[in-house]
Amino acid sequence: MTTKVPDISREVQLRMYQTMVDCRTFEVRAQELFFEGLVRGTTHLGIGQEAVAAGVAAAMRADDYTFCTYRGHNHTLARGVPMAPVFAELFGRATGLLGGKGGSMHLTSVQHGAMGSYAIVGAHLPIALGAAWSAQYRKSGQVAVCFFGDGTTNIGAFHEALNMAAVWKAPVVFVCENNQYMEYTPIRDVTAVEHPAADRASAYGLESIIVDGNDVEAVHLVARTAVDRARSGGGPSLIEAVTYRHGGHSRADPGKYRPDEEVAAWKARDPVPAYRTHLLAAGITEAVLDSLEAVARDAVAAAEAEARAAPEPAGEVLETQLWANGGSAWRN
Amino acid sequence: MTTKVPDISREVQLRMYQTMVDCRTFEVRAQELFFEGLVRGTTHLGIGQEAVAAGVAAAMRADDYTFCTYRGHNHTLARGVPMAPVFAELFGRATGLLGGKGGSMHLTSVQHGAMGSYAIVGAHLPIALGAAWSAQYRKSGQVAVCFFGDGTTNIGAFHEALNMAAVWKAPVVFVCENNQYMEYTPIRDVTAVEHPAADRASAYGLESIIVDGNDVEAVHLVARTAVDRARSGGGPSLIEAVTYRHGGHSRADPGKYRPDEEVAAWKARDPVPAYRTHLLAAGITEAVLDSLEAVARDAVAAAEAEARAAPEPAGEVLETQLWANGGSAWRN
Amino acid sequence: MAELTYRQAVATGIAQEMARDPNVVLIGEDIGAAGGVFKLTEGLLDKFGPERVRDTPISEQALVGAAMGAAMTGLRPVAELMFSDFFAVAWDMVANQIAKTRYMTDGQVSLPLVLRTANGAGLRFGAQHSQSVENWAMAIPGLKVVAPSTPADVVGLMAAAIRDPDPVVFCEHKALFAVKGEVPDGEHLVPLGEAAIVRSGTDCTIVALAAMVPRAIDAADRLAADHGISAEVIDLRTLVPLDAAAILASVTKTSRLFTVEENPRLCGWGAEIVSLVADEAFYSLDAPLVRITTPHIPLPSAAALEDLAVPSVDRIADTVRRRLEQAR
Amino acid sequence: MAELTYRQAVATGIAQEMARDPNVVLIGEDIGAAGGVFKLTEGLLDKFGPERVRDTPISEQALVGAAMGAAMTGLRPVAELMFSDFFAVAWDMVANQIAKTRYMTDGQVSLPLVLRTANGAGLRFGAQHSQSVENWAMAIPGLKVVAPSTPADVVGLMAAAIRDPDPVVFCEHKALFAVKGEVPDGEHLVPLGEAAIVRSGTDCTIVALAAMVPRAIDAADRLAADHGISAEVIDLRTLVPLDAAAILASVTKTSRLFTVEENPRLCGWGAEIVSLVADEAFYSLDAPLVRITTPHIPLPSAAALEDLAVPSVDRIADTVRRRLEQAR
Ligand SMILES: Cc1ncc(C[n+]2csc(CCOP(=O)(O)OP(=O)(O)O)c2C)c(N)n1
Ligand SMILES: Cc1ncc(C[n+]2csc(CCOP(=O)(O)OP(=O)(O)O)c2C)c(N)n1
Ligand SMILES: [Mg+2]
Ligand SMILES: [Mg+2]
Repeated sequence: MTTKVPDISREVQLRMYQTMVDCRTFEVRAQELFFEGLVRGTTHLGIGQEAVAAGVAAAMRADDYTFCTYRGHNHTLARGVPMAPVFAELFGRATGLLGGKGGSMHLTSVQHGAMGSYAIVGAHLPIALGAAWSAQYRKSGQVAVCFFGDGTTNIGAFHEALNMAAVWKAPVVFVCENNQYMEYTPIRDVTAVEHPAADRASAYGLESIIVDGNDVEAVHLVARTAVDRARSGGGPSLIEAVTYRHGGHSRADPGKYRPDEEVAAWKARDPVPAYRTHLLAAGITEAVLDSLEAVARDAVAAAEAEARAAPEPAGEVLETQLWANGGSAWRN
Repeated sequence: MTTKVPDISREVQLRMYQTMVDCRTFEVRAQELFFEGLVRGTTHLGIGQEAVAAGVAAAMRADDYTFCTYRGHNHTLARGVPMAPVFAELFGRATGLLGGKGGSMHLTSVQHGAMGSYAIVGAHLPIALGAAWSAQYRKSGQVAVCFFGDGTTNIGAFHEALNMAAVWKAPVVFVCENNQYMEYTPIRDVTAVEHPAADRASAYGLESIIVDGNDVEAVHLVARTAVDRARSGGGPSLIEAVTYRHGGHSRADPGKYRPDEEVAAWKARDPVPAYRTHLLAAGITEAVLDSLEAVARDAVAAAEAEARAAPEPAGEVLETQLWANGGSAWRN
Repeated sequence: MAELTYRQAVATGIAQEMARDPNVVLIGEDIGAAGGVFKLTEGLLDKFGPERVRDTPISEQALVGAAMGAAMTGLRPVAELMFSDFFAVAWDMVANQIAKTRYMTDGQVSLPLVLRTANGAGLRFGAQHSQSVENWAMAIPGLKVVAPSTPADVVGLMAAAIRDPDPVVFCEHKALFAVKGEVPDGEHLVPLGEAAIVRSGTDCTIVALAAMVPRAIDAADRLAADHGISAEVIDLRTLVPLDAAAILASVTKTSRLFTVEENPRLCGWGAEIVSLVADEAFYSLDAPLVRITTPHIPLPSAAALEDLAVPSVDRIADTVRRRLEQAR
Repeated sequence: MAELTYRQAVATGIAQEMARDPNVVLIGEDIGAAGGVFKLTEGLLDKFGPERVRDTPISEQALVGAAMGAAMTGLRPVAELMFSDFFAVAWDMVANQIAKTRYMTDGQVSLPLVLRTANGAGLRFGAQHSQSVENWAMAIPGLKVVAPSTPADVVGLMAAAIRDPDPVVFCEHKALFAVKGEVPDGEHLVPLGEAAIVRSGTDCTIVALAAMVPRAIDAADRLAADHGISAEVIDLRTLVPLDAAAILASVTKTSRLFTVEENPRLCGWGAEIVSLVADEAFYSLDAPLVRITTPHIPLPSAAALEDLAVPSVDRIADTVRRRLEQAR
């Protein structure tokens, strides 16, 4: 843990902690509900990786853009998207964030700048670049932030997006959450370099940036620099945040392909309690932190109750919203 | 021009010169015949780049594999493919190397290890890796060599192939012919680094290798090292050979998007006369070199005559050779 | 009325819309200074500047993906895929991302973008540079598909495609680039989803698209002159949305349907037309429904073979005559 | 006779061929130690070792391209695309390289390879992990396309696909993984290109594929029980090569055709079947040709919506009954 850096304000520290406990509380419950059969389909949890979403989000402007993956609950909530529609989407309900059409892997809330969760590895890097290009063209001062995993650095779209973003000096920040595994395969077994993102930065004329992804303040400071650089016309950055997912890849995966000691060591570095300890040392009282945790618990409980009460989608919506006219007709 | 390196034998030197004049003579004539309308469709010439194909080919074993692009006349001829069927293919004749089905962009002669010319940028890098994987699995000691251009380094398949080849230690040599332009756009305008291939080598844990692509002996020595490394289990290499195409990208393109001085400077470094001068200085007689050039002229003339005399493909072949049974039936 | 080539019509249509809407931007390979490999975007860089006409690296996934990201954040990008065969390189962006995102987000995201491409055979470029891929796009829910056959339609449909709030795949046919035609003066707009009856007739309906339209018309003229057969020719112009009404009305009148498709046979757009008619107009049919297509093979490069592969005026005329005679 | 699940049948079929031919190698993401995300390759790494069962990075273009390069140089690779939706990421390799190279080289290059993939809906995975893409592959000349509906056919067709000298796209249906069925003992081989009449009938022909087969059979049973309608059900099993003879023979007998397709409507495989029948069996038809498909939309993730999108036993039975009544 870095020692408290003076220029992170109290307000930001508390916001980041709130985000982290919100995400953690939400996902722990989401997993329980998956096993209950209430969350349908699939779910990919970021438990253990919350510091990345929280630290970066706190460095963003309200009108900035976030692009993330199927493992996107944290990044979506971190932008301020309410929990009830997210739960409802996971349950496949009519009040879901996407009306039940997208599911856990595609959480999107344009009004919050959460521009989508993408379920095909690598696809959203070029898309995020496009949003950045648009901001650049419109001179809006917006920045696009794109989250992805270590395994994603080996797919073609990563390479194309990084090169084009660098050439265009696009205001985009690429954040690689290196949790050290693709699905079940260790990233080192399938990657020619040790740091899948950072060791590739120079191939795009970018600086190599590695940060402890379990240290929310370290992440925040790196992100702030990168976001500011992008906003001021300095072009893209590629950040590798080294972290770990406590659970399996998805659904019921127990993650048994990982050595117990490795898992234990990383759980001992759990970013949430670690940041709590850090904030206490920094003089924030138990009472304050307890209240933030209570806020998270209440929010999750209320959101779950609201989503549980929501109806299944009506059959009529099946064929709506393919086209901008609201319908899906392919013929007259 | 490097001074003659003793360990390149006379025999190899003469073979490389023969290859260069064969390629040059063939392509100069091919272009004339394109303007005559005898060569149909399209053609992409490597005039000015012959040293790369010739220097690398001389470092290969007869059973090694070559994969190249639509700009593949030189690489195909360099493997010993006879000129007549190549001309016939360019003319769209029945005796064409591909029976008239493939055309200039797809020259292939499996019996010569010329495993194909690929017309979609980047596609053949993974394919070459696959041939190398096969050789590795079969323990055949074969090496795959894959030629491509500077512009190809910005497409996804390049990235995927380089990483996977490095991880698998596949016996493949990737040769980037940096002629400094994609089609009409300078590579520097669209690439984040100065050396599109060499500056990316480290992203795959590979050594950065740049060679003067107009110096056939320099190319040969670098290629020999890389091919030997691959054959002996040392894994892949990525070579950037800096060169220039004297003409346009394809067909009737005059290449006017390039500054006259730039073109002139490179033509002054034309690899063919340069190597002739070098060999004379190395003590090879005018008479010998003249005879090699005569061989090339006669071969091209004879091949053209043979191809001109060949018939158009018969209609019956249209629906043959889609399947291994020789036919193309999709139904019973 | 000005006479333009199909090639000139492309830049004319784009320029009309770029002048009208500053959010229309162009992106592609060699489209700027070079004006495109087929000179389809010639002059646009000079007219609208490098901010609006952007050259890209050889990175189809990045350029198509960038068009999507720009479209979801306020721009109206027009992205060029130099050859339609290259859609395959960016197919995930097209089929999985662009086509599905509006539906997946229940309408939160709009994607007003156009993917332009040089489509079709005729230039002896071989199997990887000559495909007709309109059926690839038609098979993907969420894509509109346009393929004009005349300079006027190029301008009018380009305008409609760029103004359309949904993703449009716009197929420009290589074999038609040099074709000349009259284009109305002033702003020209042809709505998506309206087929054109380009020749009216009573004995059979021939449905065609793009480069197959002039061939179908020539075949129909020959059938009339040589065999007294009156064929109605429909230029679909857009596959999605499909003018099913025009097709059904024509077949109800003629009782006989032929499709002329440049795509290889299996799952071509004509199969969809046939299945529509075989269901909804079955009782007005009095002869088999016949598809005239490129055989189910890749395209050969030799002139002699390529000409044999793609439906020709001869093949169209002979097939229609023969099948109508058999049906007597 | 052993009872296996469809899931177990995949590994069984592959193992049978790997034991038989040392040139058969496996390549894909997480297929080795992990045994695949759907456990379809479980045990193969232990049985055949890391030289023959290779995990790859997340690099579909590289892994499919590598399979092609290996196939043209003496191996018989079986490459896994974890979800069929990911074909889009490697579509250039599949549609432009693998499918075309033998033809382009006039037969110099043979590509004996199999592209296996988890296809289809039913797991509530949403639009990017639930597609049925057999029609994408059917549209590309040079690809054979297989989609079994039973464990026995998985083993037998897998063996045939791996032994086939041409590229085969092998669709394994997610919704069928848990289905059990008898598989013959010893070596089992089912030739490509032979449809199976899985239920014989006289009033109409229902052509189905993969997960739609058991639904078509249930619907046929219900139609017989509740309405005295005798439906013949054909399991196509392979789309390319297509058993046109079986379809035409059945329709000639029943005079009525229905297709049941999981792919979205436009340019689905059923359109090709309809166009075949509407041409070659026209005179034996006495009712409209009807396609029962997923609507032309991406697949929604909510259970309530996904179940509504894909053809169900109810929809099949109701449609057949209604359309036959109308045709009386
Ligand atoms: C193109 C593509 N290939 C494969 C998959 C299947 N898949 C989903 S997640 C995943 C692992 C991704 O690893 P990483 O990028 O490290 O992200 P993480 O899941 O660790 O957050 C894979 C292979 C996919 N969704 N898309
Ligand atoms: C995927 C793809 N995109 C675009 C093209 C069109 N194209 C053909 S050659 C070429 C330029 C390639 O440049 P480079 O790799 O430097 O090779 P060079 O032509 O200079 O030898 C382009 C863009 C293509 N064939 N494939
Ligand atoms: Mg990971
Ligand atoms: Mg170049």
